[in-house]
Amino acid sequence: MPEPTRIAPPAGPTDPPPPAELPPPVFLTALQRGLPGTIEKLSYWVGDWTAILPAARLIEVATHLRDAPGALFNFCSDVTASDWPPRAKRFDVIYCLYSTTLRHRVRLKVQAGDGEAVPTVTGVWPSANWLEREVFDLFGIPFEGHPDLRRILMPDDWQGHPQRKDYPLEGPGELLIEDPVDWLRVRHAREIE
Amino acid sequence: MLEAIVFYTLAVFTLGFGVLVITARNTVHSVLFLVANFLCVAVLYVALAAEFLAVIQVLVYAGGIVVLYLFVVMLVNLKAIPEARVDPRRRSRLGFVLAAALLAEVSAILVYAGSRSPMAPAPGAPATPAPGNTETVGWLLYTDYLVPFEVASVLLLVAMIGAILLARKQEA
Amino acid sequence: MFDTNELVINMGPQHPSTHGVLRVVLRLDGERVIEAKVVIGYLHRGIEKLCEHRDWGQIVLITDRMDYVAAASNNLGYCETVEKLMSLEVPPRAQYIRTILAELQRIASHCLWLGTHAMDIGAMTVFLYAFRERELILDLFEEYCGARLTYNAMRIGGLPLDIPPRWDAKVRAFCDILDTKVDEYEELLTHNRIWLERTRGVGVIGAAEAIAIGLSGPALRGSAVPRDIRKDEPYAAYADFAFDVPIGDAGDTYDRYLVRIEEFRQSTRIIRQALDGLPEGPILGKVPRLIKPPAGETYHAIESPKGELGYFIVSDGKSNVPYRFRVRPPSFCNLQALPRLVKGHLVADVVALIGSIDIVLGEVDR
Amino acid sequence: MVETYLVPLLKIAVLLNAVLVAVTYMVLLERKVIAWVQVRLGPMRVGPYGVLQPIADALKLMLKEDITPARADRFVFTLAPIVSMVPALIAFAVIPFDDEVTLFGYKLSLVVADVNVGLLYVVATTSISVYGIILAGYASNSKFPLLAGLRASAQLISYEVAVTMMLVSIVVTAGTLSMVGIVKAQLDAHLWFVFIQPVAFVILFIGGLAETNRAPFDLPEAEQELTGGFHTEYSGMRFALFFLAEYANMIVVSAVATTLFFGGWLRPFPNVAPLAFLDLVPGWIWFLMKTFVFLYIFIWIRATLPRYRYDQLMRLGWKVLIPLAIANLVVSGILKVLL
Repeated sequence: MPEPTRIAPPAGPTDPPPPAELPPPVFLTALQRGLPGTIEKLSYWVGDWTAILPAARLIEVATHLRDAPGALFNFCSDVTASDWPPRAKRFDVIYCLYSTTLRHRVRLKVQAGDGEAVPTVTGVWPSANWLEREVFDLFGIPFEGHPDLRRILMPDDWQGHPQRKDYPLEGPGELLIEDPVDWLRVRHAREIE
Repeated sequence: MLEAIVFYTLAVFTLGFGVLVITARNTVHSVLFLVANFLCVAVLYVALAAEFLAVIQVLVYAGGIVVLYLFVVMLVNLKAIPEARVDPRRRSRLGFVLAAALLAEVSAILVYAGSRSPMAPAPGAPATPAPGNTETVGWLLYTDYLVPFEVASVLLLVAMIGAILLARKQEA
Repeated sequence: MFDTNELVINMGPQHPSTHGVLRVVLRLDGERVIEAKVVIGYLHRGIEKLCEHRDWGQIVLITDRMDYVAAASNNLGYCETVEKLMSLEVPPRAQYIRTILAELQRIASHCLWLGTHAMDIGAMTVFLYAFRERELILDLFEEYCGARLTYNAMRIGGLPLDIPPRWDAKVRAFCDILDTKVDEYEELLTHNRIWLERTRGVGVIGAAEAIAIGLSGPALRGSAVPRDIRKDEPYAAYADFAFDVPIGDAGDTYDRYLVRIEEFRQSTRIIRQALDGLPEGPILGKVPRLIKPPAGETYHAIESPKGELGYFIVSDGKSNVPYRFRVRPPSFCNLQALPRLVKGHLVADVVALIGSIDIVLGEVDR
Repeated sequence: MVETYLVPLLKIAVLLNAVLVAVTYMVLLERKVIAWVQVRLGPMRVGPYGVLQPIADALKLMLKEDITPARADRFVFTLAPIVSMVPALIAFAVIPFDDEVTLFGYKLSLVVADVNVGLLYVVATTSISVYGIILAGYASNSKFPLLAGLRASAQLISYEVAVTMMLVSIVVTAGTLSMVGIVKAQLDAHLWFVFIQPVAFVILFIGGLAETNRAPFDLPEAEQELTGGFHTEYSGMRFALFFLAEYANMIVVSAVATTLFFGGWLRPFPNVAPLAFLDLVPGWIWFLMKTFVFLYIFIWIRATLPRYRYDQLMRLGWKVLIPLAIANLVVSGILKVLL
């Protein structure tokens, strides 16, 4: 098994800016005009556009992108996150959007610190419901206003959030304890907690 | 001799199941004893050579009506334990009075019936009974007892319409 | 008069028609569903986490284990995403063979869907008929790569193997067989009165709502949304072929059925065109010995048999493993619509609807 | 003594054994026929072509652990399979397999009891058989069987109305309630009743499918919906009793349909003299052949059709079959008076 040869973990995504000669798509320029100051940074990489926003203005932007005539992003393909522990706001929450009428894609990205809530987009795209639950379950990012924020893949009483970078691949630990008595002790201690 | 043995055995079973119906604590068991009771009565009818009546007894009572009882019993409070509640009506003396009245009535009928000749044919029946008693029953039902028969059917119709109306109202 | 007792029943995780370890908690009034709650996660193996600890080449093999009835589609989606991240050129022959494999896989997956869906509604013969055809596909895959279920059939930049000799003729023969067999399935079901009564008007979902709730694939097309990634954002070699995207109009179980049935025919059409135009040449592009995509991230989606199968991969450009590996599983997102679909229907419709949205728990839970 | 007790007892013994063997082989037949429909082979391992499979199955079921769920109603739980099996068996008592035959000098009628209310008797026994299912559903103390039990009882009661109504039309046509009498009436009418009462036959057949819980009406045991239905919690021999009862009921329905509509033991065209050579085949063979055809159709339907939904089944019963049965009864009554 090749252990990752990572010595110093990367401090964050590269998010390369778009090349100067490439104009951003119409819906992004319209967004910049319609809701000025919402886009902190635009990024372009291998054909994908990403807009990085402050979490506070996410709902505004999402609603605009869903309804604006040139955007019409009515389909929320995916909601996911990535974890960059050295960074102060360690999480990126990523929304992959698609328009079934105009057939274009864009990604939104907001940053969140540990324990910091991100507003839910379930009001804009109901399909984000389970996807946000999954992010909550695996990363521990709470979504403010989510109608049903429970764990979805892991058991309800699970401790920790497995997709975080500081969570070991082998699991939380007690699974590796061979002596069942020790295992029970750990389990018991956890229940008292 | 044989007939007597059959009769008394059946009578014991019929009464025994009857008692079990009212003593059983579990409602479903009680309904089951009722079915057993009906089946015993049906066999009694067979012993009296009234096959038609016997089959109708099974078909209508055991196979139809009691299934509905069971249905209702199963649907309504499956979990409530009967002995947990004390029905205040159980303690009333009215029940004893009514039961005594019923007993008196039944005994009166028995005495009256015993005083008559047991073999007297029912008035209006054909002189020679048809093979099997189905035809006799049908004949009597549509001639002498036509009016009670029709009244009973109208009554059932009214009951049916009433039931449908009640159910409808709840739905609305 | 009677208090309407609500009954809560647990359908699954061990239930014959939840297609695996899905658990649906149904609140019933009589037999009518008042509310359904879907509980998943029984097959969660942490594939995303695992993939962040495996090097780029090894991940192909793990993707097999997600939608295990359409392993090649998973391989294709992953390889294309990494190729996009590395800006790799895939030779046309490999693209064509990938397309053939993906379409064969779509047929196999739809066979399994048709069989189990029909079985759930009580038509058990169709189940065995559909599995008979699926078996032929498994034979073809076995001949191509040696495996029958988890193929590990693709590599980043191309394919590990060229097609064996005379394999193309066998695929052609299979397409001819399948076309007649699809007619056979339709004879048994499409105009069958009971089938119509069981599927028409069951689980109706309109186009706007279907999009909002995140349906994709045949389930979305059944609601009259002409969205097929093969057409809209062509990948592999799909741009070279003529094929139609069937859509329904009512958005009920019957339309979803018809859409998938038509997809059988379109798939054979694509396979035939791909075989006709199969170019000569290498099957593996110019791939560096050590795969290490430059730092960056991308989302790439393909049309898997179940819907939009997307991969979101982040590379940090330094290590030999992906920094973040995310799958957008179509079954997971489609399953989300189940509580909405079953509401107000009867218990019998619940199984019909679980079949109708076509899920694989390996992919839902990962 | 011999006439009154021994002969009927012998008949009963022979019939019971024959029925039980037939039922076990019915299971094999079903598995085989469905397998062939589905391009499979079916059981092949036990004996040549799997003919000994029923014996292996029976052994397996008898030796299996008999589990009673912890919180079940033990008394009713034990009673339910018995209650479902017994009516299926006793219904055979009035089915005539042949006219009188002479055996060792005895004139022997091949019916256990030619009751003058035979037809009603059959209906009555089938109406009792619902208890097995409903009680199994109740006694298991489990939700799926309960749902199945309710489904089953509602289904049986609804379909029984149509079937009974239809049987009255037959009685009107034949002028008797005796099963033997009905067959003889067909001989006198020079026609099988299926040609006189085709609608009644269709209703009986559909109702029969529904009452025996067979596809496409097999809702109470719909495996895909209610796991195993009312017998989810049963195992071993008790489960086998339910299973056998279903098949015995199928045979009863087929036998009744044969008797009422297809001339029972009569050869085809019983009054056409040039076909007299058909009499070389004994009547009971004709009877069994006709019954077999029905059983085959039962299996064939199961292999072909999907399953109805509960509300659709009720709608079919109440809104289609019962009005049809009443109309049929009225028409046959009028015709009977006029002709």
